[in-house]
Amino acid sequence: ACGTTDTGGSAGGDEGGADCNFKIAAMGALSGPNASIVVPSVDGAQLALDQWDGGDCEVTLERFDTEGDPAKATPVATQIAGDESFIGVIGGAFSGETRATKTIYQDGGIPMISQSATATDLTQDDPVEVFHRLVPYDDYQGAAIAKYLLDEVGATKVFVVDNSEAYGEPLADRVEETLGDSMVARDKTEVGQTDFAPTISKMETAEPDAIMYGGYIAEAAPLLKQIRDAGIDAPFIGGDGLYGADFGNAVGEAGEGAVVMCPCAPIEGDSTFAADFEEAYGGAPGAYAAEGFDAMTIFLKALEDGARTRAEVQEFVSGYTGDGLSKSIAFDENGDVPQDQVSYWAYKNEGGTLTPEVEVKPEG
Amino acid sequence: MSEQTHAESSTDTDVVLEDTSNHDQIAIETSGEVGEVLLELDHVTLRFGGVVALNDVNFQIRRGEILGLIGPNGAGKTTAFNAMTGVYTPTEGAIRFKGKEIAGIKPHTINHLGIARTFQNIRLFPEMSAMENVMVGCDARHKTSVVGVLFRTYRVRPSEEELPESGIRRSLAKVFGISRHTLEERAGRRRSMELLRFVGIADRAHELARNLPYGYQRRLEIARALATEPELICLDEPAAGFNPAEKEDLMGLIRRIRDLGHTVLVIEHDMKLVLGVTDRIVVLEFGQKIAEGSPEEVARNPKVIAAYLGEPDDAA
Amino acid sequence: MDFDALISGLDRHTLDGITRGSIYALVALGYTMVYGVMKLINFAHSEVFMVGTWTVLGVYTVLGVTAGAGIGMVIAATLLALLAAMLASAGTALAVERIAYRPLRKKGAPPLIFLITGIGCSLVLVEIFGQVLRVVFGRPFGRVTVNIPSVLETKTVFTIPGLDLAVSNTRILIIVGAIVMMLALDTFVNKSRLGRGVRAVAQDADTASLMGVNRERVIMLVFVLGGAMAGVAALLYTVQYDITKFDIGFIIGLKAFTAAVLGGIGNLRGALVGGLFLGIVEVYASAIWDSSWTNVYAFVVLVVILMFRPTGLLGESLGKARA
Amino acid sequence: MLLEMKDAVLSYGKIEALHGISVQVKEGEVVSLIGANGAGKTSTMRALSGVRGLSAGSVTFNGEDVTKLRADQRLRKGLVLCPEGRGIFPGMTVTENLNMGAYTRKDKAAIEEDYDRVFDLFPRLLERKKQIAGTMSGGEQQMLAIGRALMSRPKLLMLDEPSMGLAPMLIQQIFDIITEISQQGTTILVVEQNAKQALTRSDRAYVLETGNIVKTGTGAELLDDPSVREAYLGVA
Amino acid sequence: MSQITDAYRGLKLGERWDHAPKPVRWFVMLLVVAFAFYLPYLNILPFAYIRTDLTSSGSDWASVLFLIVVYMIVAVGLNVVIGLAGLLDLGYVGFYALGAYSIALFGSTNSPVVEAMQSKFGLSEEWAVPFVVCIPIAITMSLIAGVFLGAPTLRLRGDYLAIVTLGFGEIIRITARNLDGVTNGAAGITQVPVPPGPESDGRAFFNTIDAERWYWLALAILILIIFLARRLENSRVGRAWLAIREDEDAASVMGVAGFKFKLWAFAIGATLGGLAGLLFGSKQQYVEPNAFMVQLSFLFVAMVVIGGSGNIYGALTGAFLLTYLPERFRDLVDWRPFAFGVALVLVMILRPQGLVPSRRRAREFDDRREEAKEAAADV
Ligand SMILES: Nc1ncnc2c1ncn2[C@@H]1O[C@H](COP(=O)(O)OP(=O)(O)OP(=O)(O)O)[C@@H](O)[C@H]1O
Ligand SMILES: Nc1ncnc2c1ncn2[C@@H]1O[C@H](COP(=O)(O)OP(=O)(O)OP(=O)(O)O)[C@@H](O)[C@H]1O
Ligand SMILES: CC(C)C[C@H](N)C(=O)O
Ligand SMILES: [Mg+2]
Ligand SMILES: [Mg+2]
Repeated sequence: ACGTTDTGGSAGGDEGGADCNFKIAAMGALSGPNASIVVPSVDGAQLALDQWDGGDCEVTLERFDTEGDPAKATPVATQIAGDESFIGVIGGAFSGETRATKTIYQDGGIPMISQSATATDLTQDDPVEVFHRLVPYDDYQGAAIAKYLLDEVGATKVFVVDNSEAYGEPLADRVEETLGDSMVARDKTEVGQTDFAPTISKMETAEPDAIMYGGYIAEAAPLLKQIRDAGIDAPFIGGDGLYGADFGNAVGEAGEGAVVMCPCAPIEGDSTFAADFEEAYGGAPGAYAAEGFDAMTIFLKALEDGARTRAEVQEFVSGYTGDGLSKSIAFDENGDVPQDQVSYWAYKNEGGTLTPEVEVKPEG
Repeated sequence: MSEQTHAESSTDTDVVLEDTSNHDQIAIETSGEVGEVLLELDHVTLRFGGVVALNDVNFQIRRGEILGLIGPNGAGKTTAFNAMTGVYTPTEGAIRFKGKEIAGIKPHTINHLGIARTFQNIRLFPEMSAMENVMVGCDARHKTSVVGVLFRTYRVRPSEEELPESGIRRSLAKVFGISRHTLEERAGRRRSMELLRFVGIADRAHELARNLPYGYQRRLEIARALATEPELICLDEPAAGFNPAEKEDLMGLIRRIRDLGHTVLVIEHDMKLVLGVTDRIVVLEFGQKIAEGSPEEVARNPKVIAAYLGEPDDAA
Repeated sequence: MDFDALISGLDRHTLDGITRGSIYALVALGYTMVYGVMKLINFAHSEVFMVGTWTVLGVYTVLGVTAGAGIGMVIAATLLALLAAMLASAGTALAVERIAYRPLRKKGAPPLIFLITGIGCSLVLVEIFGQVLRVVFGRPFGRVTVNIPSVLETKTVFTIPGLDLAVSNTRILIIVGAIVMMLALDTFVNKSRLGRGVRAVAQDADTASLMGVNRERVIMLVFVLGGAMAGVAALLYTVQYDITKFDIGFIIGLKAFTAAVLGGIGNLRGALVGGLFLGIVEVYASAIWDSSWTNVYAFVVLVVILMFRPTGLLGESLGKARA
Repeated sequence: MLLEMKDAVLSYGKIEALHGISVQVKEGEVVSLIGANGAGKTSTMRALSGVRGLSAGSVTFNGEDVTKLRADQRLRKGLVLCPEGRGIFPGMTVTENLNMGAYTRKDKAAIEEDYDRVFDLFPRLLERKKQIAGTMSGGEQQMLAIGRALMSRPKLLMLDEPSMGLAPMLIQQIFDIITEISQQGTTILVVEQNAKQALTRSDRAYVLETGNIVKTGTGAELLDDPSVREAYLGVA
Repeated sequence: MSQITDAYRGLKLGERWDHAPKPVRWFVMLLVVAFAFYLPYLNILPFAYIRTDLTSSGSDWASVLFLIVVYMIVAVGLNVVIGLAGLLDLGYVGFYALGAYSIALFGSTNSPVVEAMQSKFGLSEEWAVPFVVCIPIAITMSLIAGVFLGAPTLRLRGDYLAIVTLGFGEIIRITARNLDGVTNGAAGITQVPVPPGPESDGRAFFNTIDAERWYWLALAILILIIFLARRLENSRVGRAWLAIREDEDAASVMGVAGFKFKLWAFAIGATLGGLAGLLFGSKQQYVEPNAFMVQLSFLFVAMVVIGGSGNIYGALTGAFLLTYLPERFRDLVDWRPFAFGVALVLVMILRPQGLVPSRRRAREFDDRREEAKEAAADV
């Protein structure tokens, strides 16, 4: 609601007077079961802000919890878009909420940089001007997983399972596409499912030499356990939906050796970023922390560059080039980073932690 | 519940059993001749698994009479009611109402054809007021359904007495008519109140049915059944739980019901009442008709005495 | 669509279905008993089950047992976990009854109020494990999936000759366990005096009290028994699936309730039949199509069955008074 | 004094149904309670049996204050009500219903005897042992309710309109039964509309009018009382 | 004069309202409505504290108001089904989803259905069914769904119906998720059309930012709906529902066509649910299956019950509180669901008749409470 919410203290009061007093919003699942794949990235952004010497500028990061739910994200987005003191958005973290809110941000003319929303259609099917992201889209991730399966595992009979969701299903579709004849069977499951007996018995019939799962941790853990319980020991690989510390915890011993693909390069344990992050948040940087850091950095650079309005910031972001922590960044007209800039890493679950195994470069 | 917000409620207080109602408003129009066959059970058999509740039963009810249906416990009297009102479908045989076959028809349709009843185990709408219970009965004859209620679409030209008194509304009503819903609602309220008076429980019209004493509940059931303007009304043990004085009153009530134009079928175990009020009696035993005739004939029938009445010392 | 997959693996799918269904059935008992007596859907029952699974985890953690422990230890730990889960679940059920339902009963609240209160309780219990305990104790509590050590390792005990169907120890435990518990409960309710009291209260609480039945005791008993059955289900569940989660009860609860209705709510044997039936239908459907359509088929089957048998497969055990 | 109710007040919400009535029943007596519709007879029975609590007054049974006891606790002490409108368990069979009557009893052999006694009294019940009670005719249900009450071997049996819905022959029989069990040593309190029968058979009676006791005396006295005759016996 | 005030003092608020002269009642109602329209601009302290955008990370006040009104429409509809007709519907979200999906499927250029129509009839890529045409489509679709679901299942009693309706809600959601070729599956449909209106600042009149316009639109619709729904209660129809709720068999024998009236209740409920879904989808301009989980159905039922089922104003209150409070207390972050659960239980225990029960229900409840209390006085 433009012009209606500028009193009652909503905008922190004094934005009219000060020259460079802005807010940046981070929107994502900050609570709920998926928080562990989102919170580190927002922490990363906060770290970038804390380390910034803004001179005259005073910038704050406001966190908006959407629980990753598109329906809950829209009022949040309307609020952000309607409050002129916000000049940028970090997020959405998930593809679904991003899809639901990007028109709102477009209407509000406020630039967004997503640290982790990977669904292909966000930029490829109906791109909006304000949307940018620091991660490659899932067409590549699917290809990367397929490539890993073919080259590293040498699989010829892959069993592909997905969770029927906006993220897992297209990812699995893409894997299937790239694998071609090397896929033996495909099955679909549901979010919230815990008994995978029908899928397992299909696996027993198919006798795959590798298994791919498109989905999130909650279902991956019981699925993998039941696979191992049934005595199937084919290698298991999933996408970035499993890229969180919780995966190892949940799956236990059965998860030993499971592989997680992520469009995120490993952060060296002895890098300054890792050290700073550790100091600030008491743990190694988690999922997409570097991307969150980079997103914030771009916004801050825009302010340094003299951008003071949303339009100026938007212009700056779209034209931005520079090296980030995660990759070297330049957005194309759809808001994507050049796909040759990205690399995928296969992480292997060893004793509960994900350790980088090998880099995979998919062909587009 | 002492809230008497509605105007009608406080009109009569102590006159309970006396009929102060306006009979013009509650009498029904009947379409046939007194004495013609109104309802006919034609070789009706009804079985529940092994139990034969009705076994080849034949009898007729004639318009304008008060027919008694008696018999030992479990003889099949209530079952006959259930078959006549659509609750059960006979296994064999036909039931004809005004010449039309009604076996197997839904209860509410049968009600619309003109049969209403009361229940042996009282079945009122316990959380509705007495008045509302009767209104539900009146609604059976009303036409307005959801669309009419929502949009007041169906409008009728009001008669002089239906027109509002005051100026603007009166002229508006003259031009646009009054919705059928409004008129029906008004008529229903008036009629319900009259009926409550008629059965003698108007003093507690706005109380929830569940809070009424047993006797009131019985009478309320009768009022509710009458509200549906039935040509045939079936009373299942209306005097159960009444003391002799009350039974006496009930007899009067039953006669007055007939005088309104209804035909009455009554199940009752109280012989004094049955003999005193009915024109004719049908006796069932073990699902079979064992006798039929005038009260005097039946009372003298040895079969009936053996099966039902017992030694004729003090049956009341 | 792949009917061949169903036919060729019919034995296997049936076994899977029975396994899944046994757990539904055990949980369904809790719904059915409470419903039978109080005409109320105890929405918090799914969480009674959830508490049971956490209790199993707790016992294993305290005992320090892990996969590969000695046979004696395994048996002891499993029995102890069973007992603890039954106690904890029964306790939770009783607590819900006492804290939430009882005050409502005293005030004579209508059934829908119980329903919403149940939903509230369910949310509270879920959040106790998802949030409150996490804040107090940290992991493993929280809104994530948690690993439970597979103390009882899955081993094939025998292979059904001719069918080439391997039957594992865990399956035997689940199926036999569920059926034994069911039979015990059924016998108790139908044969014992207290059981008769339960049925009497179910049909007419006032008259039951005139027969000397203590209504409050019966209600407590029903919650405790239903809870204990959910506890058994919880143990069997963890034996088979080795995980738990703060909101794990939701879907199982929903399915169990469906099973109870399918079998005829208020009817104990109905819960067993409904549970097994639902489990088998689900697994068959997933075999023919895939698991993403499972619920659609399950509910369609439910509707079709209720069309022909409006009070479930076995009907309500409480007869209806007639006109 | 086996049962004594003192100054009992019972209300339903805002309606007061009993305005402080006192009733006494001595061991071995047959006492009846008569009165018009809504006089409060059923309310009195409810209060005595404990289905309803009193807002004032007390109930003592067998010398013990039972005012604060629940219905099931009173039953265990031998105070048994056969409620108005039957109140059978509609989903149970005839046998199971009878069984419920013996719910608190442990004496297996005696229970078996009582079965036979009830079936003797009501052969219809024996015929229909397996029938679901809810599907029985009104009168059959009434027999079942009485039979079931007998199964609890009460010290004091309270019957609320036991003859309601029964055929004339059976009414006779019911009253014979009342006399018989009274002779066997059970004390009886009965509410009846069939005032003539009730008064004839009872030692003492109370007349209730709108929540107050207006008359009391022996059965014979009240039978002769002109006002009672007019109001309750239908004889002017 | 003093006599009048004396007479007033003894009365409860509701009764006072009944006794107030008609002009007074009209005036008060007008004020309430005017205030409701003014709400998005409410900025006068301390009243402005009710706004949801005061705290950091708060959400847009007008958007929240819009959502509240949409849920109020839902609650009014569900109140007809649950509160008046006494049918427990645990799958109401299905109708809500249908409303949202119908407008998306026919009105969005992104929808496979529209794409199929485009190619079949050789229409331009910009073409889609116009918004105004989508409304009757959405309403008809939900109405048909209501009848379609109701016709075979309404014969079921009580809780059997509950589980079947719950299943219906799930079937709608899962079908929407799985039928990729028709609904875009889990990805959902974007570019859902908005009501037509003059453009300003290069944006459509009904755009995603100016939420107060949506709020006013929804509010106007809500007021109309309340006006109509009120008519049902004290009518032949309302009585029929009540009678069915009390004793269906007896009602039938008294001439109440039970099935017909139940079906009507379902159809009315379905239509209102669909309408609410339509507003929601259109405002979001995006529809996806996950927005329609079963839990939402429970929330809807909770709204009706918490407010006091059977009373429109109760349902409105319930919808308001259950939507508003979680938004107002966003600061609680991780504690929100817990707080919500505790609040739900507490409210029910403390006020089991609902917050604003209908007078009938309040009376019923008083009686029952007396009964329960007295029977248990001795424990
Ligand atoms: N649904 C049913 N299932 C089985 N038996 C039934 C059913 N309904 C009635 N019966 C049996 O049919 C017989 C006739 O019952 P009905 O209720 O018609 O008797 P009645 O003549 O009304 O007796 P009463 O005077 O005691 O009310 C009874 O023996 C009863 O047990
Ligand atoms: N559950 C109830 N709630 C409210 N009022 C009640 C309730 N039950 C009875 N009453 C009222 O209490 C008074 C006494 O009723 P009660 O049933 O004791 O009378 P009764 O003498 O048994 O009459 P009947 O001969 O009709 O059985 C009546 O005015 C009745 O309306
Ligand atoms: C945080 C990530 C797991 C999010 C995921 N890539 C998505 O698009 O939904
Ligand atoms: Mg009968
Ligand atoms: Mg009485």
